[in-house]
Amino acid sequence: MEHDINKIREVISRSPADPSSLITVLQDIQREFHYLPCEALKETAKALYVPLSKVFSASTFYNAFSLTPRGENIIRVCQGTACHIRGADQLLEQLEIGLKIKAGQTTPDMKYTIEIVNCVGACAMAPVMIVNNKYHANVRCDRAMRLVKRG
Amino acid sequence: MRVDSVEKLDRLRDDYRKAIDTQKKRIAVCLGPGCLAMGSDVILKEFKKVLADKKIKDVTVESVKKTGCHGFCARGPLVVIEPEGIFYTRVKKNHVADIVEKTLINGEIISKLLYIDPQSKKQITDYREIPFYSHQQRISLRNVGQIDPDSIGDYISSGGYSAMAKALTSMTSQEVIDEVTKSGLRGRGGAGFPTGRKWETCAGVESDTRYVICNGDEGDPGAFMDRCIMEGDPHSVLEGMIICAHAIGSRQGYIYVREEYPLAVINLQTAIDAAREYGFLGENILGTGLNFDIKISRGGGAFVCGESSALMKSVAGEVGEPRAKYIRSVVKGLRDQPTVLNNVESFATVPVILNKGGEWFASVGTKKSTGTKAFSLAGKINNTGLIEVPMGVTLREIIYDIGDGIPKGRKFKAVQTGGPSGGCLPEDKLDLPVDFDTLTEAGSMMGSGGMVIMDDRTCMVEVARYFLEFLVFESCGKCVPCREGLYQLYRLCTKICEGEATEDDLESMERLSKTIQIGSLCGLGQSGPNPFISTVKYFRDEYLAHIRDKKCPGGVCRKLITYRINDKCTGCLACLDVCPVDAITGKKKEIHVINTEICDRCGACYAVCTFDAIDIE
Amino acid sequence: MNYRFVVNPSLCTGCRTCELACAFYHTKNKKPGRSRIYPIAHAPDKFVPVTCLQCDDAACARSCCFDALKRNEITGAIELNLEKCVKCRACVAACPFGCALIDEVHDEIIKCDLCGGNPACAAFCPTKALEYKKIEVKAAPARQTA
Amino acid sequence: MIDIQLNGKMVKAEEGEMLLSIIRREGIDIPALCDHEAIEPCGACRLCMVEITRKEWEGWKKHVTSCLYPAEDGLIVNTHTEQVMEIRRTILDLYLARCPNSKVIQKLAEEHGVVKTSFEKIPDADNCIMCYACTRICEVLGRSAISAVYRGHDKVIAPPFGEEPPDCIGCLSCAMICPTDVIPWQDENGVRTIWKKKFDMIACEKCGKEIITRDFADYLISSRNIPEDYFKICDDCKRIDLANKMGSIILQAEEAAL
Repeated sequence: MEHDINKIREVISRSPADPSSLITVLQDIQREFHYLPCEALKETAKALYVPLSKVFSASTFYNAFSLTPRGENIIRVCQGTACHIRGADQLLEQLEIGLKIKAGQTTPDMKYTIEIVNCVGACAMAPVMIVNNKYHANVRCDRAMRLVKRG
Repeated sequence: MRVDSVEKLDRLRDDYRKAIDTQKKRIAVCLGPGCLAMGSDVILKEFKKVLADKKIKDVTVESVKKTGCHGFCARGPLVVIEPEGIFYTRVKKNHVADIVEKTLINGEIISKLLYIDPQSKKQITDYREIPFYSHQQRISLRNVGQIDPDSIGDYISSGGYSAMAKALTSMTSQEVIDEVTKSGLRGRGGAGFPTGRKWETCAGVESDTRYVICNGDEGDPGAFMDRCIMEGDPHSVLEGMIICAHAIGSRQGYIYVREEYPLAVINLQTAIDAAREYGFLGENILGTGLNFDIKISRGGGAFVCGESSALMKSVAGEVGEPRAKYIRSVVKGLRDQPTVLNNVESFATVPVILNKGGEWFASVGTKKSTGTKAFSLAGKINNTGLIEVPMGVTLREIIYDIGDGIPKGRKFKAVQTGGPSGGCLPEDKLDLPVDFDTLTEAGSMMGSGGMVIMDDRTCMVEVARYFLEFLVFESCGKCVPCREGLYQLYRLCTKICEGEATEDDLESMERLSKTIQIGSLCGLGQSGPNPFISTVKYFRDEYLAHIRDKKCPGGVCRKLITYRINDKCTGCLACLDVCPVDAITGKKKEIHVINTEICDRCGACYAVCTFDAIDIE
Repeated sequence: MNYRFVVNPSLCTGCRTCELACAFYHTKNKKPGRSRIYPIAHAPDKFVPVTCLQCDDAACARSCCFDALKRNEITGAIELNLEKCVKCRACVAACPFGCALIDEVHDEIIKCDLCGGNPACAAFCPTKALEYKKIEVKAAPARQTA
Repeated sequence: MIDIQLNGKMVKAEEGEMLLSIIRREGIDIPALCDHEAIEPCGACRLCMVEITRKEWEGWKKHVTSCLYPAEDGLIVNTHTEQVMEIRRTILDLYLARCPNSKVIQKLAEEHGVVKTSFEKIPDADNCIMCYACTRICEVLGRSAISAVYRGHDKVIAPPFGEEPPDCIGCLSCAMICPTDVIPWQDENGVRTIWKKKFDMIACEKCGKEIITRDFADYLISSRNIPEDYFKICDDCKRIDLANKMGSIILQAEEAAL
């Protein structure tokens, strides 16, 4: 998937051109393109005077970043302790069966990606599922797919 | 609108306070994480729409505003109407018109929205009388749920920035440090290192650059106190950091916020921009010559970055791998400069310590753990939510008096505190006071304040496996005991859960745990085996049940249990539709049957059955 | 540091005793190392004993990215710290005189270190073509700069 | 100079000197797989852990990695206590599960009485013991061509995107420093291959002998200001040139003296 190089440079230029803004730049790229395209990382390495190997290490170290394109709708299932003991596993399994993909994967039609998050801080309303920044509380496992389709 | 003197600040505070007509109604809609997940933002919009149409805004209603987490998430979405403190629970969009009509205009109370105390069966109007709140004492959460986080005016009128003004204009750095030391404040992140001594050491190191860092990573699953403070009262964190900057002489501060808290980043940034505009950040603060600015550093999503040296690497734009802290970060931290790193809650508490004095703070709580601590109650408990209690309160008071016990009348089994570095304490430990040292002696740890309550439907071996799986995923992978040791510990724990382990597997796990605790480079590894060690210590019989009788008393480990439908089944087809492997057969209104060969024991049927018709052996 | 390693090629008969002495001095686990000094004939029966000139601004030390080549202030020799050396051969390629070389026997990089202040080759040279003697400081000849 | 007590014997040391170098100087042998003189200590393998205490700690003791712990006056260090040996045995046991067929690990483990791993062997395990010597040496070199990627148990050493590392100059430092020789490389008819990247070697203009790659030479020229023509011929030919040049000077001097 080609990306306009100027767009990439514009995103990178939003932060100061020094190594300490690497994480911020990667997050801006992730937000802009929903993943970290290979050429964007090469541009970042040049722009911030950081070796490409360190940029690649950071892109694979942090959970927020994905090196492969993600679906339009990101479904994040919380697996925090509270959610885990209030049925997050069953919730995740229903989604994996409903969308026929495993956690961390994207549906072939690039519409849905399931991701596991370790805790989103809404433990009082466990189990929690987030569809594109919309929080859903006390999700019963059989209602998961309906909430996803509704978006 | 630059405030460049104490007098101007005090005058501003009086103006704000005078502007509010205390007789008029003030509506506060809770937009904390829990209520937000239940759609409280829609309710706020509805209030604004209804009030705008009615054009009564100026007569009876002073303001409609959003607040941070009010605390009682289980009863969310929450609406509070001041000055009476009317506490409406589980408010829906269609209730808004009634509330405006009845309560705001006619002053009537809508009883069906009130909280009914399960013990006394009495309806309580004013939230301050509800047991959930009356047992609490809020210091770091003093403004959370009371003020609008986006309004610096709200914060100032509640007394905000007065401590900063006092520190900057009438206290020397050493006096500020002495006051914090006298208060006995210990780090709220969980390590409990005396904050006064940390500031003193850092101030004593010769350097022209020092950093103040606020640790908002809160990676512990099941903990959301920091999130609520950052989202609900961001200015208190800024004020705490400015006071610290004055104490140690720093020009630059960072707030490290985890990637999973986007709203906290937004609210903090709004607060920073407002503080800069008012001159509380930037050059020559309050005309005292202190130059100090704060930048937000967004985490990338790594639990290990809660550890201070890994966090500093992440702020410097590198991979979050901890370093051996034989040279402490107060001497050489961020970019090898002296750095003070404290937790969100610690900074939010500092202004109160300066305003009310160190002795007052030391008088709260216990001798060695002074002041109060915020906890997030979650898991199998009726009153899930955010609380703050003095140190020394017992677990029983928190779980039963405030938390109102276990739902569906099930039996309490364990309380998990301290997240993946903490442990699980059984029923006979409920009378232990909660503070830094007592829980640690009992094999768990107070930690950052996450408290997850477990009932008899939880398997403690599976909980240990869950934490080990979490740590294997979150370990940075740098040192051998943690990368390899925790992985092997996890593999062995999984073997126990699948009933294929032997007793000397258990013994080798205990031996391996010792090496991981002593050998690991950072806190993640050193405390990684704690959940396993504490569950083996208090629930050894469950481990032996898995190993010897291949049984799972909690009914969770999939390889060791079987699901059967009993005669309470009403034939509602709910479980039949949800079963992923179609192992359930039966017609509508007839008792269904689970084919135990096909069933892969995923537990979906048990989750959806509302008639308690499924037994687990 | 007022000792100098003085080479007088015209006295060199090419008998290679110095090579022998150097190799045996650097014996390691019972195997003699490769010599750091080479009497090379530039004309029939005319030899020049070629070894490291311990340059002031040594190209070998400059080329070493791992700080493994350092001057010993007492003997004046640039010594190779084998603990630090990762055998990347930068110095072998960079030395303009080819006096940093590879010892295949011990599989390591070698260069003359003046035997720590008492060069074996000078001790055994029969014709005094090689000498390690005290020189008045003011008369010390300028060093070869690379 | 400060004094520390090492296994009961009083020893002199520099302030701030790492314990491991003192221990080694005293001839005590303790394992340290991820330590190397050319790179900063990083405390990854934890094998060099020792027990430390002080008189004023009244019996309380701590275990630290000696490669990273700076010596302080009055420190009491024990390198072979039962707990320390237990840590080493367990770590080597874990290493045996991670790299079952690595000779270095097998030998070291046997020396500590661990013959077979008591844990589950890692599927398709290679001999990389994740000591990060290769990535650190490349960083000291100034190229940082390779790095440790991913996190936790699936952390591996790799070039960016698993492709040919653009910053690699083929100097082989990583392959040479690796304690278990895991990094494959080849020199074949004038071409060096490492990390799937091909490098032309510089052939000596006179005899064709190859020493380093063209990229490595260019790097030394640009960043260590070594004149370009030093790389044109090999060390053997340079010595012969030196002898001839020196010889011709002598001959002229002799003729002038006649």
